[in-house]
Amino acid sequence: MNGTPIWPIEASRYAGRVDFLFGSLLLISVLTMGLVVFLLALFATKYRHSSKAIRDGSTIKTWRFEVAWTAVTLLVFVGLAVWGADLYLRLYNPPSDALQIFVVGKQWMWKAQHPGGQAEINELHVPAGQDIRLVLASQDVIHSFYVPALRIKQDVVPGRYETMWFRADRPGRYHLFCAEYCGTDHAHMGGWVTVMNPREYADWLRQQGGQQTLAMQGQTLFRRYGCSGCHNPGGTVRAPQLEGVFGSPVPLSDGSVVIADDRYVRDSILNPKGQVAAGYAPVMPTFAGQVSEDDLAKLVAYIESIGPTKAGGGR
Amino acid sequence: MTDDVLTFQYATSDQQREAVTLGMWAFLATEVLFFGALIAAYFNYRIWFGAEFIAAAHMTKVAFGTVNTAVLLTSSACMAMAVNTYQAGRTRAPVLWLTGTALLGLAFIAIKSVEYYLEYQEHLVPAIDFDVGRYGGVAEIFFLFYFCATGLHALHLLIGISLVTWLAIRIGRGRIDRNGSTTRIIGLYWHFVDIVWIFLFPLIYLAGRSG
Amino acid sequence: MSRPPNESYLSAKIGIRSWLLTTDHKRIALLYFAAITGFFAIGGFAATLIRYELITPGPTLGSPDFYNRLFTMHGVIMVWFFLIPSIPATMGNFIIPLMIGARDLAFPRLNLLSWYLFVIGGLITLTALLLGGLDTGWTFYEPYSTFYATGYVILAITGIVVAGFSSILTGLNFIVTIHKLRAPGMTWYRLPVFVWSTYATSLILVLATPVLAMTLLMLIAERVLGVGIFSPQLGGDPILFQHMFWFYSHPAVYIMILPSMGVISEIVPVFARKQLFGYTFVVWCSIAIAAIGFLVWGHHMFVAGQALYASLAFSFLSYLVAVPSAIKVFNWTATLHEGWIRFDAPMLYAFGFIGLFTMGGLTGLFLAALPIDVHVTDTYFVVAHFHYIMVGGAVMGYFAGLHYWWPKITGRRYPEYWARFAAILAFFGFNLTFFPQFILGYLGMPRRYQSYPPEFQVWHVLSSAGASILAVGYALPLFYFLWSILKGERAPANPWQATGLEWTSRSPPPPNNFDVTPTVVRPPYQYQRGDPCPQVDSD
Amino acid sequence: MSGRAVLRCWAALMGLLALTTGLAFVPLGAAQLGVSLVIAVTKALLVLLLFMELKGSSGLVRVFAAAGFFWLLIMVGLTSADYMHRSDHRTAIDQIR
Repeated sequence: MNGTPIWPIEASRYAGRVDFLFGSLLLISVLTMGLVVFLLALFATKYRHSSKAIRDGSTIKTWRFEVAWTAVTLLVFVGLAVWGADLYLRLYNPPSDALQIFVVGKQWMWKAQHPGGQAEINELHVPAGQDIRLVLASQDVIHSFYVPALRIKQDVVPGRYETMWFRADRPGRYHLFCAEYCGTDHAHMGGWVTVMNPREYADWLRQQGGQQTLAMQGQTLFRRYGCSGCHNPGGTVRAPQLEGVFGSPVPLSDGSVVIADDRYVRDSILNPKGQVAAGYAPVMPTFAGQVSEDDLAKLVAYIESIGPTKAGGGR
Repeated sequence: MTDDVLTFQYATSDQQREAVTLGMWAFLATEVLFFGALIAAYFNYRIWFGAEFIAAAHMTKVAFGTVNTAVLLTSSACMAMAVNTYQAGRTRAPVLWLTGTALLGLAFIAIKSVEYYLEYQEHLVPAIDFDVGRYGGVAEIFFLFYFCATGLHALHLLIGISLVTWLAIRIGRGRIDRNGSTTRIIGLYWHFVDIVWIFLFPLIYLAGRSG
Repeated sequence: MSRPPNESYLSAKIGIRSWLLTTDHKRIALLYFAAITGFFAIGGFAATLIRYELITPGPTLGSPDFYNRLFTMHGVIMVWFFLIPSIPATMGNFIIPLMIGARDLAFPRLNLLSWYLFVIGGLITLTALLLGGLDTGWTFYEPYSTFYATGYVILAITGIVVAGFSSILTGLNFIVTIHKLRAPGMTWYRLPVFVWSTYATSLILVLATPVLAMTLLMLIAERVLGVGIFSPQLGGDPILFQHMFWFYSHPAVYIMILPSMGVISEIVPVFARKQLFGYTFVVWCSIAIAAIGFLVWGHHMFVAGQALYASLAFSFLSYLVAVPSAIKVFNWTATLHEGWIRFDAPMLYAFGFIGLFTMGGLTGLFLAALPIDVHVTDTYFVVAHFHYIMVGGAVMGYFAGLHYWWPKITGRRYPEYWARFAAILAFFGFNLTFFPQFILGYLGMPRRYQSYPPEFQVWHVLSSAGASILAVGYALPLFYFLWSILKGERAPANPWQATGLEWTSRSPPPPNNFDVTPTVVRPPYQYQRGDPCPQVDSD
Repeated sequence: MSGRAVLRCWAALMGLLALTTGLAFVPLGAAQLGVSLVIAVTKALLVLLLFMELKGSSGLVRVFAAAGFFWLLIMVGLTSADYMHRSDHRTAIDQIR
């Protein structure tokens, strides 16, 4: 990390594509800027007050030339915009079998929880060459998970899950920053993302100690918070059974249908009256303020683990 | 409002009257956007929350709202009559119509305060003692919007009432220049406050009535 | 009227009351000059402290909290109390009535009320800053600014809302004046471009500022009542605050740049002794910028959690808004063709403006491309982009206009060579300050960071060095303008051989601007082989 | 505007008020908001054109009157573009499988 870098490191193929787009935009902008500066300098010297240049108005500049020039520059830049939008859509289509890591941002630190139960502060160890899907939550204000080497950033808005995915290809240690102003130690809320080849990653997981997986911790919480009291068969209150629900469509009492994803599970825990399942009374009490973001991540992991078993889900 | 003796920067009195009218309409455009920001927030939350937001709107008192709208529309009609009769050269008639407008405005404020008091008893006033457990967080947001919008509207109405009363007194004493634009300007302001209520009424009271 | 022949608006009435209760648009412009120079000094001082702090990776000046309050002060003062009122309130107030041949604005007393609102708002925010300031950043993002920030947020925001009403009333005053008080013969296509761009700016002032006032009032209500309309405690949506804040704040950056474009469109034809190329294009581009400027605010929120569909729509619209600016740059350059160019100080500032504004505009196109914005938003790339537009564009335009109309406002000449030296110094100081920040931005250095990874230090040191040069470049005019008021030689009515109406009356102009209301006979910027033919036939 | 015109306009406004309150209790489902807004816009137009004498005034004044409402539409329109398509609650975890 010594010396003064001019260009950021490319830790993933996506980063390379963004740099390629940035390079072409830079080239076209330098050409346009060059044209403007050249014309300014040319006219400034040729037609300065004391010069004897011919000024007979022979080269009349019609507005057609102006419209043509503007249209060309607009088309070029809109072409770049469409190319950019295509790259951007890629960010919004998370592959299905990505390794899912829950990241919670709270004032001035990041806490990551791996599916195997390992947790780390201001650090994130990920295997190289594999799709990683981060489920981000904030416990207080808006933060922003930013890894310059991967060219990705996602604001984490408190009150809902934000998802983000990437595939780091080059092993190494890259900066992690918080990019949205969040208070006094906003500058210290960062750390390192360590990309390791899969073998080293497996060793690192074992070194962290194999406590219970996230799903198992979620199961213990499922009982401790009393969810099993209603949601298990033979419960005291008529409540929807949660087996096989995760990821499939759920009809709601107001007639609409929603996919039971991590956001829906989280909202149902914190704001149960928001979207009641069809055929059930809105009697579930709100757990807002009692369940912390870390426990929420475990409960969601548990409900996902009892969801329909995905073909080849390498969980 | 300037008494319309010709101030030095205007060449003719028509030029001055048009300038004052344009100035007033530009000011009303800023007021439309001032209230509009609140209404835009309402719309977006209504799209985003959907059913829960409408359920909260169910708890408003539609009877009070309808009566209040009728009162305000009538006061607008009185104001229009006042402006017409004044421009027709009469003096007693506009004063009577203006007092009618002011009284109807006060009636609106009275009905509104009764409604606020009832809502206070039902613990619907956010930040004081809103019963979040019973109604839920989204209902508190709806009522926060309700009190901000109707409170701001009531404040504008109070300003309108004082302007109308001041105008009625001045016309009674014959101190208003006959072909000036003071009366017309106050009329425009009053009608604008009425239009704000015309839009607030369906958004607040009629949402989710049909169950 | 029995008045001494060469009596000017300065000597007409004497004494403090004549200034504090004046309704003369020229005196109110000078009152605004005084207030704005004060705020520019405060904001500039905060900027030098920030640049001094960032020389070393670790904390230098104090705790991170102090740094957070510093950049918030820099942002709030510069945006609301210098850039937004800078040209419309000072030169707009002074020159518009002169340019359209009117005796004063449509509502003179409203104009004085605007100044008082501006000063009261400024003092309220200043007391908040002196008592301890606030650490929310000038964007007051939810829920930090309502439930977590510890500074004087409510006091500062009240000051901004009060100053907001001042800009609404100023905009309203200009719109009615330009519609109703034009001299006979002054049709819309004979209006100078500065009048058109101030008209476009007033449209934005009138239509955008009320939304800011309401948004900030809701923020105050939240913080006072402790109940969140936007905050997630009750299920609200912090992104709705961002929508309503940027609905004002993006058009606000066009409030800052449009008047400068008007000033440059005035200066380039005068010093090139040639008609402005494509007058109708330039004029309607100002109105287009004001209109399309309202459709693009979403490009501030690409990573904020906005819907994918909205981000795509805002990205495309942001490319459309760049077209009118590109047309304007093309027309300024084309005006120079076959001209008789003189390089006085205003023209040097104009050249600086065109160069720096083009760079600012082009980097804006980078930020409108979605994946690049995902990488560089909230980094120093964005900081460099908006400083190129605001400092390279708006402040350069402000100084250009200041030098151009100085003889008309004060009746004195400024020292020409000192002014040219200051212009060139400011240009190079500016580039050395902000170009390294583009490189820092793409490297991933986030903004609002007091301490940063050591490998970024070289670029920060370069930037801070540039900032010291820029500070000297901006301090110089303060001195030689003061010198010019006291000892500068007298300036004639039309020192630059320009064609506008304001150059037909004396400098400094009489209290009623014109002894007899002029009748306009031809459009502005008419030159025959370099000799001006003014809009009014001198009988 | 003569006294009779004011009376007729007042009667129309009262009629529209009764209509909109009445319709609110009729279960129209999704169109509920649309219908109440259309009636509100007609009432506002009545007040604008007749009581505020926009009908008789110059084009410029009408443009000024329309500008405020048009900009409000821009704001509501573009912000709702975000809220209508923000699929918080309906994101399928495997949208594109």
